Amino acid sequence: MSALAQQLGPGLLIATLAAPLIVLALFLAPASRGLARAITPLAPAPALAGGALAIGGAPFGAELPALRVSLWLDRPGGLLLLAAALVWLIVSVFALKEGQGRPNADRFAIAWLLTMAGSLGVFIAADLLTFYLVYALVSIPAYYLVAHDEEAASRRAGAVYLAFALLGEAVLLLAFVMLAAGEPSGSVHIRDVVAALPASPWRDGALALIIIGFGMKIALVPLHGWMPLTYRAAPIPAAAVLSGAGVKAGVIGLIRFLPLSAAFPGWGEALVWAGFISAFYGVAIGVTQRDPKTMLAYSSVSQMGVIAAALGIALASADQGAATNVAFYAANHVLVKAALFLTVGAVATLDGRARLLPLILAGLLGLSLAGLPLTGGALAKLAVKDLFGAGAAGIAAQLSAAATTALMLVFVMRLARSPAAARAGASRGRLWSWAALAVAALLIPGLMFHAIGSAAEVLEPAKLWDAIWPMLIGAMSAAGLWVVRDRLPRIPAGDIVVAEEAAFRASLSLGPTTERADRELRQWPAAGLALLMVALALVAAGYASR
Amino acid sequence: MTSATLAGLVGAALVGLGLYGLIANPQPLRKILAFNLMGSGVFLVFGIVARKGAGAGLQADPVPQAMVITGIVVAFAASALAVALVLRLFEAAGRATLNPDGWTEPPGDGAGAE
Amino acid sequence: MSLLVDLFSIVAIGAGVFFFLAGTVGLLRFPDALSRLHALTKADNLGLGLVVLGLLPRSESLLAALKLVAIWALVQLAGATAAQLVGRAVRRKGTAA
Amino acid sequence: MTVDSSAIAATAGGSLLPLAILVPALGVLLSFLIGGRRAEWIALGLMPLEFAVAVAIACLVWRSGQPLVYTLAGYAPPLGIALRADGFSAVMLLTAGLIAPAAALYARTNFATPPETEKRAPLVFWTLLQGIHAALSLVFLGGDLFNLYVGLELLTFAAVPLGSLDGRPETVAAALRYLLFALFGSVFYLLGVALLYGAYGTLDIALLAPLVRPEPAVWLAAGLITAGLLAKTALFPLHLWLPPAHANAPAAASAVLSGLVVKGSFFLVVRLWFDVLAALPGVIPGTILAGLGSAAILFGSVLALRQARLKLLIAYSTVAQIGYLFMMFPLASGPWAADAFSGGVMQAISHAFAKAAMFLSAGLVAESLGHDRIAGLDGAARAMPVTFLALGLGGLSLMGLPPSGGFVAKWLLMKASIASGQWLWAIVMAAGGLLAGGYLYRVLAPALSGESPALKKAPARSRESIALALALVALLLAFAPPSFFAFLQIGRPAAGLALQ
Amino acid sequence: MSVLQALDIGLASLVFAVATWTIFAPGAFAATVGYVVYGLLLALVWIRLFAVDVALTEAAIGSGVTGVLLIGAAARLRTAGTAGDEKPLSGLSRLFVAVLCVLVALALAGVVLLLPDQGPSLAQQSMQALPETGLGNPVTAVLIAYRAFDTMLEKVVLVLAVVGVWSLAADKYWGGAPGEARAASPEPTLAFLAQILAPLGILVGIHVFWVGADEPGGAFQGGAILAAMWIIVMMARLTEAPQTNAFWLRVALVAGSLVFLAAGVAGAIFAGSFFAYPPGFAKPVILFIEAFMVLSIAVTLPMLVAGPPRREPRQ
Repeated sequence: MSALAQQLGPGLLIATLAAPLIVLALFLAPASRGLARAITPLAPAPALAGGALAIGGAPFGAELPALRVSLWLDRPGGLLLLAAALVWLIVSVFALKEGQGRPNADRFAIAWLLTMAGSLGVFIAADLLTFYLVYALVSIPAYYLVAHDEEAASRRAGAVYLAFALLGEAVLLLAFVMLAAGEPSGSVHIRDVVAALPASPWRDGALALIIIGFGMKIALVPLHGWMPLTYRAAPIPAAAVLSGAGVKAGVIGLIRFLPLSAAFPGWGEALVWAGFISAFYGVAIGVTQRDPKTMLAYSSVSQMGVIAAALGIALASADQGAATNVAFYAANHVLVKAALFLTVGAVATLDGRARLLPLILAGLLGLSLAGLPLTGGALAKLAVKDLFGAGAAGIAAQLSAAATTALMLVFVMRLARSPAAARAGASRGRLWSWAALAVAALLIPGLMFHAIGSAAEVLEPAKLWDAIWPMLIGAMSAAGLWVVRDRLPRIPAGDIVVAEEAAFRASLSLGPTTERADRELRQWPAAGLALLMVALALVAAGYASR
Repeated sequence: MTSATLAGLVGAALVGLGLYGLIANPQPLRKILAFNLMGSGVFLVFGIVARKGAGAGLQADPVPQAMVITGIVVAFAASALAVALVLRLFEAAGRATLNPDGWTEPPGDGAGAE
Repeated sequence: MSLLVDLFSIVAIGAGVFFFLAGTVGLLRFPDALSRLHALTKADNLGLGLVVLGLLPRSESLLAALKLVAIWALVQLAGATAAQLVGRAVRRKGTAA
Repeated sequence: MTVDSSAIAATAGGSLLPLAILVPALGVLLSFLIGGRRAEWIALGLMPLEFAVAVAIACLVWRSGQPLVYTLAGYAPPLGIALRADGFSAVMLLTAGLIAPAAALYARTNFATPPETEKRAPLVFWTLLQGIHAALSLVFLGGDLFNLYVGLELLTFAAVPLGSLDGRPETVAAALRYLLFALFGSVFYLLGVALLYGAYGTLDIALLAPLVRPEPAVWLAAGLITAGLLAKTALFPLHLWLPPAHANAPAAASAVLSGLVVKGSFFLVVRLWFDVLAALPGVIPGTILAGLGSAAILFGSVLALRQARLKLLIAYSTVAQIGYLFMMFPLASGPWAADAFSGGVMQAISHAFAKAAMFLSAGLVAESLGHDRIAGLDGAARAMPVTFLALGLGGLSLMGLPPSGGFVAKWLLMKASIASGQWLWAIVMAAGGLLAGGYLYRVLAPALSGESPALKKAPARSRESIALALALVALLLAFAPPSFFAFLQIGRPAAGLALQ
Repeated sequence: MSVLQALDIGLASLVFAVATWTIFAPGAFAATVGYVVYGLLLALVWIRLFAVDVALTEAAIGSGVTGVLLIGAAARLRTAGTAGDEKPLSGLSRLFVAVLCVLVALALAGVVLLLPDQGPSLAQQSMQALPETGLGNPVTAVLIAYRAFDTMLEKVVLVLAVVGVWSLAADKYWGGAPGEARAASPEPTLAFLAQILAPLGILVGIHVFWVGADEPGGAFQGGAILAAMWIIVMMARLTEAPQTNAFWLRVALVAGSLVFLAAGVAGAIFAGSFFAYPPGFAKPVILFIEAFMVLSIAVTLPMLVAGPPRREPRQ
């Protein structure tokens, strides 16, 4: 198996990155545009194979020195790559075809392929520069997936999304530069720079920036405002891939860049706190929402919180093995969340009885997030159980499961009552891929689990009870919430983002001030005076540094 | 107090004067005057340098002198171009001022002579 | 002999300088443009003339002497023209201020 | 410390250096002499030759690993004048050698000369374009500070009239401001030169370097020369002349002015501080320069965000991008010096290509829509995708997103500033990228959405591809191999490798 | 103190006083006149610095031709007024500017005084190299031999300046003549002056250029004097400026730099280095080049003074 990996691996890694770009090239040529649309679902195939290969065997890598690209895939990366590729593959089956002929279809397709390349690339990027490149790819073109239809809401969501994305880029650029500067030999390989981090003089600055930068991507409270807006505004397929695959760029970022080899209790605990706060905050706001897509977004905020908390514990206790377990938890979320979004899309196109099956499926998927036995979710919980241990963290994890249960049940009921949208969206392909992804979301994690351990122990009574009781609490609180549903406070989607937008608008008043200053400075006497002062300042500087 | 030192002081003073005129004088033509004044001050500094470099039977180092001659010609060319611009501006706009404000927003295509 | 030459030079140049002085004073003190002009022209043709006259015997070559004379002649020409033009300008303006 | 004779002794192949200057100079004289439509043909005909010379110079420097030196008229410095080409000069020569022809080809439609009579704009444009080329070559190769003064004046005289080609009052006013401020700078420069000659009796850079000692004459000279050059580079707060001059010139001229001309005086600031004054402790002056640079980045970007016209936006982004160039000065000494230098140079080159591409595309936009108001750009990208692709790719480099030369430049500069513990610069540069993203969003977001507008005339594919090609060069710089950065270090005291 | 020192101090203070006047004079015209006077006085300062070549250039170009240029402009701008002018500086900021300027002046003065009295110099080397050039005037040698490259490029600067000035013409006037048309009845006095002065001046100009090889003088100064003569003739409106599309004019404008450039390239072929002169033939070649430079300067300066074309071209 590993021998095979060494033979096929490098090729697959390069193909993972190349395939979407090749399809893009085809798409840009008007002649082959139709062909490109048709074969888009095949673009993630190499990634799928590569992921499977990595889960099974030893890590493998590939170098393209001419392009300054170096790739590398290990087990955690493999788990996420596999899941992400699966989602991209299934959703691509209808995503581009559907849009065809509608306004902005081409723009959407180009953004789709670019985002795909980035989203798959982050899991295999091995050096700072490559990672920064693919991270930019997964973040920035997605703007056009979010702001696809040009209604006010999506414009706003797009602007907010882009602002956060660019801010994240800037923060990460600083972080990466610090990492590179801290590496004595001048290597930009992620493993080297992270290994050198504990000894680096810029350790804490780099860690802070890494957590903030990727925290934005995974919507760690209070950096989460963009996520609900975005997923509510984005078209179903876009929301599915972004919430499923796209967000995991942040997870892999934390996995790759947090120095899990050395213990950082302080930063670890900070991350744990931030994580659990997000986990419960997401649910608390989520249950007050009316719109199913927004609720799913908040559940993502909550789930990513759990992941952050898990990584925080690993960081505090220098637990390198944790990476794989967290990756598995995240991979499960990739599939389930994407499937849930497609379900929302499916439900919207049906009504009456026809909704029953999808709603049941939605319930199963939702509870899978909460760890329902016999679903991938149970395995996911199992994977991170030992990490949280039996202490306060363990309890918090259990409670977050309960909270998720509550949120998901309320979500299903809201979904059941959601108005039927125009049937136009209901293409056959969409229904098929929805079904396929739903099934995959429930089964694939089981297949991937052997990467971590045996699934048998899930069925031990004690473990079962551990899984069940939080869900019972969750179910009861869900019932309670449903009773008082109309008395819940109405909180705008994205909650604090509203305040953030206000602050931003306030900051715009800086513009006119600057303009006035500029007009003064561009007056001749002012400029002449400035020239004189610059000269004298430089003379004085020379004298001072004698 | 040699004539060279004296000229040096004058040169410095001229630079200061020209500088002031160049910055504080509102009319472009006066700025051009000030520029020439300042320039001649700089040339005088060259002159001092040349004078202090007297030797080898020469009363002054010829190299800086040559530079001054080149400089004077260049300064004249500059003044000529500047004056032409001032006059053109005066013809076109009825005023000769460097004030950036108050120009009409250029007609749509900023593409100049296209 | 040389003593005489020196004496001549001194007297001539001294006189020339005097005329310059007078002309300058006139330029500053006289009320209106035309009379100032009058004073000025005296200064340069007579004053400069005498100075040149005083210098002539001291010039070491004939060429130098001729150059001195040429200078005087040119200044005459320029001075006369300038005076003419200023005069016209003043008349055109009408005011003799 | 003594001069190694190699600094003033002519090297093999040095005779290419005067050619790089004389060929375009000859072009100026012939174009003006023969005039008519031949001016255009002379300009276009000589450009391949000029580029070939630049390439040859680069190859020789590359092969020998030493700077090329040529002593003119057979008189070695200090009496005579020397020309020198190190790695930096060669790269800048190549940049100019590529951008000038691109602008020329682009401008052919705007400045085509009618067969019968000679027309004003074409003759002036073609003559002055070659003048700029000659002046830049001189600035990049000159080894004598007074000779460089002549080069600077040549540059100013060639650049100023281009800004007022269309004769509208505001453009004439802009040109006048440009000229007077540039002259202001020239006088300062010349004064500094006089002092240096008075102190050391030579103006040859290589001969001065070992003589320079920290003493009043040098401090005053350094301050005056630097300030004078900054005035010509339009480093904030000395940018009063740049936005109107660059925004009102014909697109092709703007591309050359914004991409190349401001780099000329910047190049000399580098020469001054890295070569002439290398012996002086430069941290405090460098900090002042970088401080002004930071102010330029923030100030210029915010103003770019506020502009209503595309070309003004691009001009203000030049004000901001110039700021990055000066980040290298406080980082000039230390183990990170090589990174800082490479970063600064990379910024100069990539901005040259990116900005040229953006101005050319902006020109196409203005011609096709009949205006360049940002408010009126809705859907324009659908009507002329290639133009906006060029604009966007150029913007990518300005933002410093990979893969682009702008990213490499930023990366190196930020790395150096972090490594040297001078945090502030890194933070400012990161913020600058953010703001750049902001003002590009202002242009691209509307352009890519909404109904595509009706065009007055569709942009010619050939001209679009010129802009696109320039933008692509700016991107390809991201893949510059380590040997490229080694090349930049040729002629520098301490050679080092970047991006490793 | 000796008489000469007294003279020096008097001259210095006079120069300073006139300079101050040109800066602070109330009217632009008065200031310009002040500048011309200042230029002439400056020429005397240059004499006292034993830089006679510079003195000639300053008198001819720095004061003379520049003076004509500026006075002409001032006269035209008399009606300009100060509409939409920069808002004049407040008293306080004026003071601030003044203080900084004084600071610069003081720093400069200090440095100049600190310069060693027997400073570094290239006088020695210029004299040593002088024989190869066959010239007697080291300044000319620097201009035309040692630093020939500077001089050639500076000629190109002049050409660019002409292009720049002409570029300000209105499109319809392109190719036409600048300045006023030839007058039917020229100003008699001026005409008289011109008729007498011009021949003399031309003689002097050529003489100054010719002696320039060995004594003070040279192409710049000679050319400037010839230029002044043409300007006077044009001012007297005995003749009018030529059409800017006249081929002979273009030739005259670029001749100096073109010949110089050609000679420079020829030097690379025959004397082994760009702008080098074949040993033995140096002087004739130099005089050849200078002759064309005189021509170009004599034509360029008046054209720069005349400004952009202002009349439609005659076919």
